Amino acid sequence: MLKLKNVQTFYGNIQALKSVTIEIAEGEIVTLIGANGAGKTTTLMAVCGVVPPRSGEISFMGDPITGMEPDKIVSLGICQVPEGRRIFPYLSVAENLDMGAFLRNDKMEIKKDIEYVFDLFPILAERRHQAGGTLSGGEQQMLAISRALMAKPRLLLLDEPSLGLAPLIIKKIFEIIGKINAENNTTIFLVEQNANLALKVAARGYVIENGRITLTDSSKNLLANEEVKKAYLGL
Amino acid sequence: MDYFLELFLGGLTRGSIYALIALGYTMVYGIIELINFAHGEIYMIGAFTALIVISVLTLMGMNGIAMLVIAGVVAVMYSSAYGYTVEKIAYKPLRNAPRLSALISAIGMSLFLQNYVLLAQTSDFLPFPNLIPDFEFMEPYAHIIGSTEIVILITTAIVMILLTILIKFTRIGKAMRATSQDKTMAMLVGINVNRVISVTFIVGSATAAIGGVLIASHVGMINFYVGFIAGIKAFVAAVLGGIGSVPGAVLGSFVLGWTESFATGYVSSDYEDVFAFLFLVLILIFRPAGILGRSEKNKV
Amino acid sequence: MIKFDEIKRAVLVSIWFMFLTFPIMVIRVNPVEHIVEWRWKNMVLVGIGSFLLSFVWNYLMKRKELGSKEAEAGEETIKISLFHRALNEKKIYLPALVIFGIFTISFPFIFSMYQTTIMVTALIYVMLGLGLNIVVGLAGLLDLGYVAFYAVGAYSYALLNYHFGLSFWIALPIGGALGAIFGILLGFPVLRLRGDYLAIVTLGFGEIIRIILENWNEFSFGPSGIANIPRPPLFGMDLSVHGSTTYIYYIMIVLCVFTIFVVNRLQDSRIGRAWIALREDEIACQAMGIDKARTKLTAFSLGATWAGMAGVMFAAKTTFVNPASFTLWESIIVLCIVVLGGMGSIIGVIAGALVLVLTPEYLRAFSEYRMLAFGTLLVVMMIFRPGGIIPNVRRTYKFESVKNADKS
Amino acid sequence: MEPVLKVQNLGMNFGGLRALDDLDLDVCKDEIVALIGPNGAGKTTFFNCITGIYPPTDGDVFIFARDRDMPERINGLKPNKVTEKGLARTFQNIRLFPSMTVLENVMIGRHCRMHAGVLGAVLKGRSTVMEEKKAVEDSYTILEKMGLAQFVDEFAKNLPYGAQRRLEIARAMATEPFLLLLDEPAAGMNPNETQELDELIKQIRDKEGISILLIEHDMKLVMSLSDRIFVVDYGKKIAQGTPEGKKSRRAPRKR
Repeated sequence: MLKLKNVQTFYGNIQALKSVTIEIAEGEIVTLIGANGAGKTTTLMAVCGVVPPRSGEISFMGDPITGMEPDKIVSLGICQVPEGRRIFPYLSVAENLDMGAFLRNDKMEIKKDIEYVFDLFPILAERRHQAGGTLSGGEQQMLAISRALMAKPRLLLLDEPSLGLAPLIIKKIFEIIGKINAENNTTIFLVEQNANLALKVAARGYVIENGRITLTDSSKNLLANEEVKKAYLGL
Repeated sequence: MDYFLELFLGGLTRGSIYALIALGYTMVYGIIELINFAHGEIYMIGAFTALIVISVLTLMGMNGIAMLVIAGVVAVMYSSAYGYTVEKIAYKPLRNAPRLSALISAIGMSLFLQNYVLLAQTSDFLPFPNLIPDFEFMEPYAHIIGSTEIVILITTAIVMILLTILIKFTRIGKAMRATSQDKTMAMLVGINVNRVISVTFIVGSATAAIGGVLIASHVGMINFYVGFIAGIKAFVAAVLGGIGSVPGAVLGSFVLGWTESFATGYVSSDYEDVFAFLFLVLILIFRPAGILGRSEKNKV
Repeated sequence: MIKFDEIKRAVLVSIWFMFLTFPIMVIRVNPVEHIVEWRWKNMVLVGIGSFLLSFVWNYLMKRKELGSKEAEAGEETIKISLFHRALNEKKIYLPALVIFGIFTISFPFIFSMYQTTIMVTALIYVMLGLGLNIVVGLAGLLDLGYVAFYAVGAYSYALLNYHFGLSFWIALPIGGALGAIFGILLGFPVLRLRGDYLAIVTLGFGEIIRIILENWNEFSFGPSGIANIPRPPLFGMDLSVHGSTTYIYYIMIVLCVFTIFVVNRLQDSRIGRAWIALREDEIACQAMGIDKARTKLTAFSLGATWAGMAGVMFAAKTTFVNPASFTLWESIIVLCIVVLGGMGSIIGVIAGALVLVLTPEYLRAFSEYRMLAFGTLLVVMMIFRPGGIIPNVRRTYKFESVKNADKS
Repeated sequence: MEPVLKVQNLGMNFGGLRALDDLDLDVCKDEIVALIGPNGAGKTTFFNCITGIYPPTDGDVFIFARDRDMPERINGLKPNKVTEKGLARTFQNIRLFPSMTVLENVMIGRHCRMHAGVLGAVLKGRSTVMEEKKAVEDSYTILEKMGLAQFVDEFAKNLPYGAQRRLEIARAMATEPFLLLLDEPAAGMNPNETQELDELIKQIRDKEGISILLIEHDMKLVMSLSDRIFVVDYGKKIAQGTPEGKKSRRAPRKR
């Protein structure tokens, strides 16, 4: 479904991604794990066209999307829940969800989807008129995921959904991630630092170090891998 | 009492015009955090274009309020086109540059446009005909407020309402609000940020042009430099209200208009600007982000 | 090879600009005499001009992109540092400095008095630029009312001389001190303000000073200003106009060297470090025990001191001051000098001052177009060379060099 | 045990919101104390109130500085004054000076212990030169202790993430504190780095004699490090105890 081939990106003078190759099939949950600053977020931003690659190719459903404008890429069905959630702070919860459906015109369907996400996260329904910036961290994460779902994505990119959240909330969010994948057959590309969690929910994983993919395998094998254990699982 | 009312309405009229220009500043600032120094020049070009259209139409034998409307429409069209072009040339290449670079570029653009009009037209003040007739029903109040002022107030009110609707309820308005809060996230929900920025410049320039035509017919003369002075004033108004906030710009403009009007009326016209600036400093000391500005709480 | 696409684009651009410039370039009106003049020739010129410029623009944009690509590949660092290395290489910079020094000293003897006068103006702007550089370049505070302190300096010499007959040499430090006091006066209320709010309040402050000077006739003699300000005396001798211009030129050279010396020292000091840290992160700075208010006020008042002294020099040079010399445009020009030259970079600011002051002077031949060209220059420079003429490469504290110095 | 910090009935209102409510806490000499609780419980606000970034609405903060036997009330002091008194902190989201070098970052920490003014800078007299030289040496010593000596001339922004976290601690230590406040020092670190941090923090306490108050989510680190633990939620203290006692009790409230 999504293919990255030898993707390289730069920020100013610094090369962030050095020849990254990733493949994701439809319906999968795939994770990308790595340390801070290894290039995880950049990989997602490259897919979404926010940080266009200097060289290499990205294709989605067989069509090249390298160098496309971000809004075009979103319209193809790729949606991202970025790191730090990035809720529109002065828009209400309902308006934030509305923004998620920015490219859609089917009012009836949108209504249904709002009901769906309120079903997933009842707390959001309670707070629908509250400004996004006033929500707690966990609620913002739920809102961010809901907002992305409002676009009816075929591929959902999640960037560190566990960041800065208490363990119980993390657990809940990961349950929902599994649910979204199972119920709608949404393909999920999950970027995480918390390798333990990520490898449990995903089927396959990539390990990125200093902008390079150093390892790729099934989650089971990665969890058993000595290097991974030492560096990312803390065992 | 009449004198007070006269000053009050005079301040309101002034404020309305400042508001029309300040809106452009504040909208642009809200979206790309740039003080668009060339905004005053856009307003001046609007006024000049209107004058040119009026002169041509007068030669062709047209007259009256219809001519003013045509001139206004053409002025709005051209100002928008200029605003759009200025953004594309002078600001878009600097989207990721330090903010001071963009500010200098804006100053350069302002200088360029002033001198462009100066060279292509003239440095002299040109008389601008007042085409708004004296309404008969206004006769009893003429000593307090004139017809031109009434037209200014009504036009401003209409523009404000339209703008509020645009920002609050339309698709592009929502996109504008989202973009101003988080540009990257706006991209990620599928908003074409470049288009939103262009539209913001176009809308801001259009309101400035309306202000340009109104003030020109109010004051009765224009030259290439009027944009700079009015621009500074409007900018002060926008900051006073809290730059980036649309209602703030309107409120700030009225406050500025009244301050000037009353200072001129009761103290001395020489120090009109001193009062305006002192008032600005005072307000900013107590509310560092302006009257309606969001005080950015720096997250620690 | 020019591609078809590019031609199409250029044609569209040229049509757009013909439309855009139509009313203002083609029609000239004279509402007084009811004459309308049609200048179709201009339209043709705009069309051809924008058609050609579109290619130049595209070419430059492409090069800019390529340039940043190269930079990312690490090649730019070599290019940039070539100049800066030259600065560090004694073999190169010492002779250059000597030649430059001889040139500066002999300048009044080689060139005419007119040239010397222009150079004095340029040097005053060098001083202003270096002073504002402390505020904007080092401390990162955007000040749009810098001209106020310049005016304070100029008027303090003019008034002190008029009322008390104070001489230039006494007025010079007093002008600087008054500038500093006004810097603190302005600094206090605006300490809490950030970025553009600071810019607009300083702008307002500048305007307030100017308007007061214009209207308070009893104090400042209003718009007509104060004339017959004496030039600086040299051991009681009365110099000819020519002689005193040369003399002022040398005073300016000395003052500029002094300014450079001080700014240079400040940059590498405890306070200079605090300014840079304050520019990067105010909250972290305070948490590290830096007094934000004091550090900012120091920057403001030091910057203002130099403006005050430059003001005294200005009054002494022109022998006449009036409010019209201290408009907002002066502040903007000084700011442009700092940014165009290269923020924080001393050589850059000097280069910026020379370019911005001398270019319009020598462009007088095309006097009508010079401001147009000036505006264009600002835009083009910012787009294609945003770091300024000589971008600042901050001298960082190199630990090893300190260590080695210890041993030797 | 003699206390170095005593906080009594601390309260903080933001508009109508009660972010901190009647909070008591104390840190003793040579102690490592942890403050835990869910997101939004008010932990960082607590830090901000103590270090002067927000003046607390009510309550008292007392410090017991090394060279004074009387407690000293520090509510509402400016952050820089608090730092001068001997409290230094780090931030949840790293706040280094990115385009200054590692050495310069630490030297900024030395700032409040130095005296050179404008005149000193311009004249560059003997005392200024000596002071400057000493600051460089002191800063380098701290960098060595923190294992950052190899980065000394690098720009802070080019450091690996874990090293940036350590540099922030180094910078705070340069202010010569008697109490170090660490806001989620292990956030974003991998298990290896967290392990190193654990040892480092213990070293700072043992070798430098600096007491430590930290906010942390990583329970493993908290358990291993702290002598005492305070649990807050909704701005209130809901429990306090020692790690062993903590373990048997239930985890903090879920949301």
